[in-house]
Amino acid sequence: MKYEEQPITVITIDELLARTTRFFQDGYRLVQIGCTKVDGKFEINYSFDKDYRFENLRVELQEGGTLPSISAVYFGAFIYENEIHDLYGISVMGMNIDFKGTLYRTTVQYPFSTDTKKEDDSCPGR
Amino acid sequence: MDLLFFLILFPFIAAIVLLIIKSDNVRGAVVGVSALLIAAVSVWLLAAYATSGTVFFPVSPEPMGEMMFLIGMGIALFILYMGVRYKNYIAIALTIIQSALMVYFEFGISHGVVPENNFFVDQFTIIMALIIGVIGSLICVYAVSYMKDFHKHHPELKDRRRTFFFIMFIFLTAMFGLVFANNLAWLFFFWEITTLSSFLLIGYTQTDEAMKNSFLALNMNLLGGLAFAGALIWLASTGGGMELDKLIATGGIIALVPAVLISFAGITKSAQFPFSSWLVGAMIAPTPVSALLHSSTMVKAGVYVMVRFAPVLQGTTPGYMIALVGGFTFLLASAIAISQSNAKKVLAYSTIANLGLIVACAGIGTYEAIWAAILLIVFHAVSKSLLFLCVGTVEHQIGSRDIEDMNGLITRMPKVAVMMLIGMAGMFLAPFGMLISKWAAIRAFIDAPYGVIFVVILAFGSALTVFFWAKWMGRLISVPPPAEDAERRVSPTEWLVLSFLAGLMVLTTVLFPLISSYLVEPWLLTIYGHVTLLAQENVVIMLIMLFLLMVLPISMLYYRKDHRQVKPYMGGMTTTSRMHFTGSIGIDREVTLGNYYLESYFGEQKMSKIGIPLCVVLLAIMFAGVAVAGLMH
Amino acid sequence: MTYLSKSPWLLHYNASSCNGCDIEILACLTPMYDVERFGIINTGNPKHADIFVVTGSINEENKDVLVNLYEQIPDPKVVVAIGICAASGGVFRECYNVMGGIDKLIPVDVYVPGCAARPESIIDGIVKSLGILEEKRTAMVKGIPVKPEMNTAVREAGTE
Amino acid sequence: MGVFEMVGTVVRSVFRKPATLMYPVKTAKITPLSRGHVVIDVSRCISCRICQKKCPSQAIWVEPKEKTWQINRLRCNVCNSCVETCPVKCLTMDTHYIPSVTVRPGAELFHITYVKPPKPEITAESKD
Amino acid sequence: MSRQIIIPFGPQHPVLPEPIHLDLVLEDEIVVDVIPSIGYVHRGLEKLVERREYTEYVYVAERICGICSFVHGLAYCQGVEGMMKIEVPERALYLRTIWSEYSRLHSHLLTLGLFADVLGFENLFMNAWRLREHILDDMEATTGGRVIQGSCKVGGVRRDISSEKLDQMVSGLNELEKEMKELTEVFLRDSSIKSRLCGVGVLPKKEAYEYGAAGPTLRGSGWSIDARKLGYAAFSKLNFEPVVETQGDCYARCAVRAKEMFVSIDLIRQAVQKIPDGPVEVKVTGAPDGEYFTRVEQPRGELVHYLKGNGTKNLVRSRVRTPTFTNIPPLVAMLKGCELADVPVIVHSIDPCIGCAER
Amino acid sequence: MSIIYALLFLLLAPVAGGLIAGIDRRITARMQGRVGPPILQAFYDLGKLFEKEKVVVTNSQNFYVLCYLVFIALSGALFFGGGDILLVIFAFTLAHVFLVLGAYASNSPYSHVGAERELIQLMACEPIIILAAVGMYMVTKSFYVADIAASNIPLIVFLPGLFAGFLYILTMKLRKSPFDLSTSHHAHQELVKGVTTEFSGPTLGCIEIAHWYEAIFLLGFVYLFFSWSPVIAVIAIIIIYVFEILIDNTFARVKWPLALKSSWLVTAVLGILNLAALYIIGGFLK
Repeated sequence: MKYEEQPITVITIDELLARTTRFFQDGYRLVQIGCTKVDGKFEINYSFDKDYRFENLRVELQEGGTLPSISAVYFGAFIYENEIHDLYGISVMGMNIDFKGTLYRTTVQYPFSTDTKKEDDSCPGR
Repeated sequence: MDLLFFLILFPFIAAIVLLIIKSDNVRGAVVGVSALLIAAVSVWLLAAYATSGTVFFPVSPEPMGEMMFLIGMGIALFILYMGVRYKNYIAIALTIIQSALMVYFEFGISHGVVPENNFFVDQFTIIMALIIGVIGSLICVYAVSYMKDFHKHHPELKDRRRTFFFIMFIFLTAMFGLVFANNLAWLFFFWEITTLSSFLLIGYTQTDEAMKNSFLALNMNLLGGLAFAGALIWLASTGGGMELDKLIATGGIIALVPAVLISFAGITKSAQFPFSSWLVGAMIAPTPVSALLHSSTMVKAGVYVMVRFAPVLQGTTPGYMIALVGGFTFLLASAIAISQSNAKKVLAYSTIANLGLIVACAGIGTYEAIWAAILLIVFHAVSKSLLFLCVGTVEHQIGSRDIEDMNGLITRMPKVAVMMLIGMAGMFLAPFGMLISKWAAIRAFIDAPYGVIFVVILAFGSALTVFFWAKWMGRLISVPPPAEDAERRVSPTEWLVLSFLAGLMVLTTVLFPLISSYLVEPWLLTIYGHVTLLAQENVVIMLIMLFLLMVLPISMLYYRKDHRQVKPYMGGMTTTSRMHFTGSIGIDREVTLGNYYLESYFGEQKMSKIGIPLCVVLLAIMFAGVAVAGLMH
Repeated sequence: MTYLSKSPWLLHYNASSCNGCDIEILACLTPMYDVERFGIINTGNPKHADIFVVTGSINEENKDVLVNLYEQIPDPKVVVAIGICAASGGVFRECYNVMGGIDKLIPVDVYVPGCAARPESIIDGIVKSLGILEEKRTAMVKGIPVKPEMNTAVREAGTE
Repeated sequence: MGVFEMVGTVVRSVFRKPATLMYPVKTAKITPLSRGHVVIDVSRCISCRICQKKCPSQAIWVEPKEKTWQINRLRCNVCNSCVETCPVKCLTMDTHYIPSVTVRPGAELFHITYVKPPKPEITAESKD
Repeated sequence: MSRQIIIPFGPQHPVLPEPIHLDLVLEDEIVVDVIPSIGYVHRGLEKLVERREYTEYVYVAERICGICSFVHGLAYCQGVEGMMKIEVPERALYLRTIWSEYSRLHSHLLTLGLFADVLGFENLFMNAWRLREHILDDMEATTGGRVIQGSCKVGGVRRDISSEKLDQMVSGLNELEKEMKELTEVFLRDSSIKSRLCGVGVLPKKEAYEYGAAGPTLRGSGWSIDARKLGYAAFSKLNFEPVVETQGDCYARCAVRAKEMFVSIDLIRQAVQKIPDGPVEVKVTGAPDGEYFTRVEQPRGELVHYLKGNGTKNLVRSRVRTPTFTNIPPLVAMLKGCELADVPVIVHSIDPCIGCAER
Repeated sequence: MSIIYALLFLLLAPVAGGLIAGIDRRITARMQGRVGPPILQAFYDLGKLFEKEKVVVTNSQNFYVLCYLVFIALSGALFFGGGDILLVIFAFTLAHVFLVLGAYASNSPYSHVGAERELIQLMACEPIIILAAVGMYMVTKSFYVADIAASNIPLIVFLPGLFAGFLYILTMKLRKSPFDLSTSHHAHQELVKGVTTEFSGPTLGCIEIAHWYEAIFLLGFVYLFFSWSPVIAVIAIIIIYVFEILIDNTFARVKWPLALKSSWLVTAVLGILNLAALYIIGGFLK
């Protein structure tokens, strides 16, 4: 079985809107937006697809930074951006539908931005 | 005789007195005493003439006739003045034509006819007099405190209460005159006074919209008046005579032409399609005016004359056309009522609908149909006045006449709400009056030729009726979060009137077999010569139902104890006691429950688009039919 | 023996289950398992329910819902926790948004283990709960409060 | 026409035997591979704790010193992981599911009877 | 007060087997405003990847959702394999294909059944679920679990299926196909169902794309996009065409699912025919490093698992983007202006799997 | 005599209604390939409901349900007592209005929408019931059920259109798919339980009994069409009920606009045609 090519282009935040708009105009659909916290900074991946060709943009964001929303380009992006906000605490500017942090109401706020280990109670008796 | 004169003249005198009085308290007292006297005399009239059949009162036409003509011309001048002042040229044109006709009538042809029996009393008159005397004067009493509040709520409006009460009582005078008159020319005189009074009352606030609507009412009624005048001229020129009873007894084409013309006037007055818009527009007036126009006066004048002419119309093409106008108005107005959320508009359309049913009965004209028609007039008057006055009271307390705002009135204003519920039940539920009348109408229609069409119309129409009343009832009784008790501020006079009307509502239902057998049936017997009686067992069953309805609320006492109270099901969302919950995006939402209005199906515009052309065509056929018959004659 | 055990009506709530147990509960209603044989109906309305069937564990968002539904069920009522998530949080015990089994909030009468619980197992569990329902009815008639207090604060659940 | 499309199936169902398995009357259908519950052969367990480590839901607790093997049935997600990773194959997956309980039972405790140096003898007390 | 009715729809609602909440604002039963709210099933299991070894996390991945359980396991395993560039044995790939198509059959029957239930067609629901039980029987016989199969592992599959059993499965499916034909006929031709589905919840082609729809929702709007065409597992060696409908309404989405079931049966037949002999797993050693996006076609649409490792036994990040999640924006668009009775129909027409979506 | 019939109705209708409900559920189950509940299940359910705790949202809601039950029973008793059929229909409508009011009273969104839909259904059903009564009158010349039942004219021959129309709304009145809009026997509806959402325990039991009364009343109405031959009538009722169950099992629930429009269309077309035909025949006979 051969594995798919998955090019990832690292871009700056300023480029983001222009690049996504170009993808949109080229007929790419938004596959997903995902965030990963690596070494104190956030990596945000934007995946696009056209005719099974997979393209990724990656933006790196320092803690406390804000992210521009691409929901004006891709309407459906708001759901990912809200999720990123709720899980990582990244503020996303200009979402078309802003859940204001209520997409996931979690016990721990912004669980993915911190280490949320529960106290270990692995004793099976309980 | 004295009673008649008292009833016609006393309100007039009271009106003059009220025009002079400035003090609120004195005015209240005068209205109260006059109302009591009028009501008492109406009842006395019942006692005096209930069993004596038709009694005629010959009055010399000489001074009266001239006086009426002069007043009539005065009215015409006044309307002309108003027309010029408000630049309403249709009104001017109609008035000029009508005055010309009346001048021609008075000086050209009326000399040949000298009616003797200018006034009369029969059972139908008594019924009408009771409605006017009791319900009309109750509305006047109610108006005293209502108008006080009204001006408190609307400080921007000029306080013209003196004029207001003056016209209200003039209205009563006109109505009494109208139902007692046997001379059609006299009847027409009173008819024109009601037109003018309603014009003035609708325009009471003198706002632009009020003036617009009042002119609409005026113009439509003047159009009807034109037809009425035409009828008078026809009668004078063909020698049909001016006396109502003789005319009806004569029948034939001589009577049919005026019958149709006067029915046309009746159709305008009782706001049938295509003339329904004036009554809806009249809702701009203070609520007692609406109540008066809808329940006991104005519109009832229209159906009154039609019922009078029903025997003439029976079985004729124009008669069927009139019946169809009534039938379709019933159907379409009921449908429109579904799409309205303004309580007064719902009541207005319901009035139009019920009048349509009465008109349909009158157009069919069989004795069963007339039996139904008279019962409809009675029950409608009682329920509608109650409902209007309740809405008026509610409006002043909660500051809105929108049905949606009456949500949970049962907790906020329990007594008024219960009265409203009684009023509404009276409009559409067994065993109350309106339903009995509808039941009678169904039976009347089946046996009438081509009556099947009307049965179908009635079947659909009453289904529509159930919908809009029941959903309104639902709004009243749904128990919302606790709110302040808004009932304390209701004035005692309003209480008195409302309770009295609610009692009357139940009483008429209980007494309906008596009304039927002592008033309606004898009257029908004199007109038609035969009558069938209402089956006794059905009366018993209806009384059982009424009894159950009165007894069952006792069970509420049982349900108050040992029942755990929980919140309504909200799909698992936790809600506060005031029915708020935190919805999506953290928005605090309040559960609001609106009714359905099915506007895309039963919207005002949509239905009017069907109703107006349809009824215009029907009326055209009616005129064509009568014209053909007239020419052949 | 009263009619209660002949006509138990269910209310099913998916707390934060993965659907595994949910679809097995639904499967119980379908021809192969057909629990209507025992008069069981899935009402979906707490006001009509006798047995509260819960799958999945509680989390921040659904904890109020669970209590709300429980309170709306008229007595006598029993709670059946289906699957290990409802019992203990299961494989998701350590997730940041999982607070554990539903017995931390409402009293549970029957635990049905399994991941996902098999339809047969669910039927057994519900049949078992009928006995408890009867007991509660008897107690209710006698006026003995058998209802354990609900914990709105998370309590130590089921220590040995 | 599109109306009464279902009638064939419906009428056939009426005259056919119901598809119902009649569960409590008849026994549950179970396949040889069905995952019911984990069974330990206490005589072969070497207390290596691999099963405990590999258990995704921490249902298993092994105390090598006290020679106990505990499993919380209300935590076990019957994934077969312990069975597959057990180096001595002392764990097996029984096809029968655990019956429901009315009180939270806590962990089920097994005393490991495996003795290290000599060849493991089969003891009578194998299961709880 | 207005004429509006505000209804809290869910989280507990009999037509929603899973908790979501919709604030419905109605006027005469017409939905004038709708905002969904999720989070009732959010467990936060992506975070568990930091605490479970990568070989063990597959058990968690399978429990992301009890309906698409197998596919989640598959996607996760494929992700790790992609990161570590593992060559999975051919037979394992075919078995994965067979199971994932079985999953699709079971899921589509389930969802069509629930769809019928939402439409108030109880009999159809019962019949759909009756047929589904046969699929589950085969699933249990081959994997040991009815809904949570647990047969995928990093480097292959846990269990082999004997060739007799495979033949038996195919002949069973052939039997079932007839009944399924009858069932889908009802869905596609019954006028009362059509009156509820045709023209309801229309998602135009362009919007489907822009709003990020996936799976049958996307294909129902005329896009021929099917992640199986990427050729993962053994799909590259099998012939099939994605089912596409163009109307974009609930009927189209329902039709896509109904027709896809037969494609799945055909795929299983092909796979059973072509399946080679050989081992079903390879030994996996070492720890994953790097990152990988797996895209597989779940019954509900394209599923993306993003995995990132750092050379230890624990992955750094597992990000699951499920088709239901990406179908929520189109759902919001579709719900505007529909009737109350259409709400559950439209919600079901995207075949929501909230368990997946919220993880 | 009529009083005896009325009393018999009051006593036996719940028994018969419950049995029919039980058999109905059994047949439905078989149609779905299941075994189904015991025949007496409906009674077990009822017994259970009366064993439950009394829970209300507002105290007044139970009052409306009581009225509903009383007036349904009354209209049925009037019917079986041979009373005036129009009066029976009005009492029947009154009863339903009470049910609707009960649903409104609780101020809960689901029962509110249920109430609105119930009203729409009431609006959809009302015309054909009245027209059917009128048709019966036109043939038998009496509004009394006793007379209609005693007449030996095969009404069905004269009133096929009205009968078909009545069958159409019978589905609505029996709350069967495709017209189980306001409250459904089956759980999974967008309105949860519609009008009955907020009723529980004994109150729900009352509604259940009222439903049984209603079912028997409606079947009695069907009987009138065949009343010239009781044997045929009973067979017809059985066939019609099974047919209703079949319809229940072979249709998806429609939406209210379609329910309203279609039932009015059926009423208007079939009802008017039938009545017109009767009218013409009547003209000939005269």
